[in-house]
Amino acid sequence: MDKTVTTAAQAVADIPDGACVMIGGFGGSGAPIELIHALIDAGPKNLTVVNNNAGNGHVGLAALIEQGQVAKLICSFPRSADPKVFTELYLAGGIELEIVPQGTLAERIRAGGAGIPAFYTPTSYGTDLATGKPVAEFDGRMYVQERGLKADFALIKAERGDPMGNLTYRMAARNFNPVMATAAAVTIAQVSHVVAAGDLDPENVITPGIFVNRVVHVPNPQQEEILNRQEAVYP
Amino acid sequence: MDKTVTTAAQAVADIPDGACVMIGGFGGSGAPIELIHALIDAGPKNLTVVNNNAGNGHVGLAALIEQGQVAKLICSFPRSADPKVFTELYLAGGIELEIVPQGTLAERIRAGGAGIPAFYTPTSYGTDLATGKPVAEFDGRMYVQERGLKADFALIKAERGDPMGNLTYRMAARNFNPVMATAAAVTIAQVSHVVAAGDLDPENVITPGIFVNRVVHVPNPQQEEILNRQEAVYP
Amino acid sequence: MSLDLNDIQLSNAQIAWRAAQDIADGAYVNLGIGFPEMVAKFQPEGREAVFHTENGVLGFGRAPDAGDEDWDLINAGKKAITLNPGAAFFHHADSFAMVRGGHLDVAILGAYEVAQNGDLANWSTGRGGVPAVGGAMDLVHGAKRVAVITDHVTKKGAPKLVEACNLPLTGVGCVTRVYTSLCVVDVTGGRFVLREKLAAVSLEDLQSVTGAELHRDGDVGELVVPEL
Amino acid sequence: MSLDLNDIQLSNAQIAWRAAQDIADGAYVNLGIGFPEMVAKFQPEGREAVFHTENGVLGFGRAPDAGDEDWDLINAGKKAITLNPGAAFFHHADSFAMVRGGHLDVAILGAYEVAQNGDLANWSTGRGGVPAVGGAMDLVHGAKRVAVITDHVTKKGAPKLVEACNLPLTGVGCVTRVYTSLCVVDVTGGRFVLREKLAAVSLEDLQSVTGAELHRDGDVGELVVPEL
Repeated sequence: MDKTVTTAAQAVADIPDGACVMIGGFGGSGAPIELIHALIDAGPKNLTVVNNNAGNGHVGLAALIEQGQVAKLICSFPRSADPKVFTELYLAGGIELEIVPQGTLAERIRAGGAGIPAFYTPTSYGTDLATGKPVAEFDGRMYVQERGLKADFALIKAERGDPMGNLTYRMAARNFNPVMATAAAVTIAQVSHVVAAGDLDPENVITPGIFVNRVVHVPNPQQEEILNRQEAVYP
Repeated sequence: MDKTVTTAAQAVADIPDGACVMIGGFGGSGAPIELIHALIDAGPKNLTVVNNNAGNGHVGLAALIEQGQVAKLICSFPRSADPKVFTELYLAGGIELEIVPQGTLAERIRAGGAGIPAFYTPTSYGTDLATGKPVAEFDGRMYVQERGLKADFALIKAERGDPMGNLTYRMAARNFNPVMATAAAVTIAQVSHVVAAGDLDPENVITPGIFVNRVVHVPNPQQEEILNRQEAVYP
Repeated sequence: MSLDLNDIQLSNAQIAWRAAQDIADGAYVNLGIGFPEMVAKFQPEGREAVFHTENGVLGFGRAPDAGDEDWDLINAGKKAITLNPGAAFFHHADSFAMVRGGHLDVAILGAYEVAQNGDLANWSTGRGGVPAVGGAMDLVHGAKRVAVITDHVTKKGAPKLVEACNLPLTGVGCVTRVYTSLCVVDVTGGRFVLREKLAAVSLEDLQSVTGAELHRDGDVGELVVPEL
Repeated sequence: MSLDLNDIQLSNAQIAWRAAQDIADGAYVNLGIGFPEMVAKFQPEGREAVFHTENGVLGFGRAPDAGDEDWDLINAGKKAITLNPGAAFFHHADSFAMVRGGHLDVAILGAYEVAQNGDLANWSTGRGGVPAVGGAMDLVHGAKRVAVITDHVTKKGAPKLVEACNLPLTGVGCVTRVYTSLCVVDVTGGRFVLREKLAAVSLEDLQSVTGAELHRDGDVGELVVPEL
């Protein structure tokens, strides 16, 4: 079994217009910059993107939005040090935004990957973000019904991966990546190191290979935070 | 912070009559035999026990049942190589049984620990085990509503633990232990090795210490499978 | 009936062999406890399936030699196993996220009865005793393909392929293919469609030991398996 | 009003210090982005709290020195952090299982408004622009104790402790204690109960800058904090 793909370009080549794409990362940590840039090069339009944020500066997700490829964003916190790209497009009515509380976003993705179509959470009960959602009482407390979330593709960043798709992460760059890996029809992982099957301790595998379809070796991946301090722009 | 407790007896001493106790393990692997035996010695009655199985032979959970301490068992598969203790008591009407599909049991416990009071699953739809449960349709498919499950205490078995309660497991002995750790008001872990805080790689911690209240060092723990091959009986 | 099933029907090993031929290279597979576990033995040369067990292991291999068992390394049937390279451990909720979330390519299960609409009964004989369901109800609604391997009839000769299950259901409309000791049947559009049968059994005799109508959709292939 | 708040009210650091005194040894704590992060600096000697950040770290420590940042090791405010011994990483769903499941002992958050029934508004000024909620709505319904630290009034002098929130809610009935620049108030039984106040402010003056009635339940202590 060999899920490795030679280039990021090959890995994302079949993502079509209109696809729903989950993109890992929290701010810049764990953001698969090289896969996102390959997606910019590939050029599909009208994407729905699921990410915690809305990008920062002019690289990664912000650049994907700047290229006009994103029709809708599902996120919890579209603010950053430099959210100009998203903010201007949003205020001009050029992009749809679905705001989801961060824990609900994570749980919706986890539910999507786990075959749970809906669940109840106390989060957002009585707030504007619960508007239109079913509510129910359990044991004297009120809860909001939220739906599982799935995607056509997930672009994630991992630290080590083997050809079977088993993955480990690096520190807080783990964040949304493992849950998004479970919730997409096709999960594409960029990994800083490719190792042989058997080299990862089965005790320490965070994402088992069953959730991963393609593994791309991206040594020395770029970090959004550093790119933005350099005022980098993509493309 | 030091969550270590000197003996298994001390660790379980405050489990009262009528408590709901989750007990980790799948069959014998991951079963916290020493904690269960300490619970037998302590003697609380009318317990509700949550476990995947119903014990085997005359040690561990089977012995707890044999001592008449368990009023109700919530499990998926009360069969084993030697299920005599449970079977006889059940058929005599001496113990209540709630059968839950294994994945639903795991998810109910996970939900209980994650603040999810209820969720929908396709599992058991249209079967006797869905009787009396709400059903709902999502995207053209029918689902059963299941409730989160919490406990007063969880008795779990881990491989390594530090004084802050961070845990790792050993191979398939992991099974229900990490999810049960999240779902109890008081989680008590027996660990084969106690290590210093900082000795466990933060990348490889399976159960973060926030879920664990007490850590008991039980070197060379007994394995139910081996005890039963020796026809051991407790007490 | 002119047919003596005992003379011609496939052994369990042969049924398992036939089912194994339909497992694609790279497939993620869960095999039910007991008879279905035998399918793993018959993976075709050059194909590599990855086996999942509910208790939290992906990528396990053969049973260890007697005396080499580690009882922390078992499968859902509580039998000792070994690991293949690239294996991973995970907890029970993650394990059933794989199952329920549609990540397994195929689950192969045993059956008491299969109905022509795909209903499966394999967890309870409905006769009292101690009920026990395990992971069967999760597997039937999770795997992309749910296949059954079974003798064609019960030990008493009653059909196991039926119009509607009499026994308590494991799942509704979940089975898509049945490998029996006499034939291979697909469940499609609420009907049994015969795909392959042993040359030694006539269509009429096969129908006579089947509890629901066997439809045809194109040629019926010959069910050929090696001596095992 | 005779009171010039600027002359007497506590600095942010002093408010954070006071909140830190109520964090027990061994507590698991989440501090909201921005001002609440300051609470970590004032852990009393001999007490060890464990800090959680939504993006998947338990047991983080101080900020690294400039130049030593690793941008894979950040907190929910995207600031670089370090690890204390006994730290652990986990993914976002597990992180919010900790939050929502009631495993945190206390969350300390900022506020636009707090109502006397415990309603909190701290995520949206309701004035258009780009909405952004982050993890605030999860935290307010998860932690065992939800405390707010805030100036007593807005920059324009309007009360932040009110009968009912005017701004969009973050959570309903979730706040149990408020540390302001003038006092410490508990939210109990749908009322604000004054626990401590600065000696320099009279009850009357304090009430005059508070948007809901301040009740008393026993003695009102003096709010004493060090110079910081």
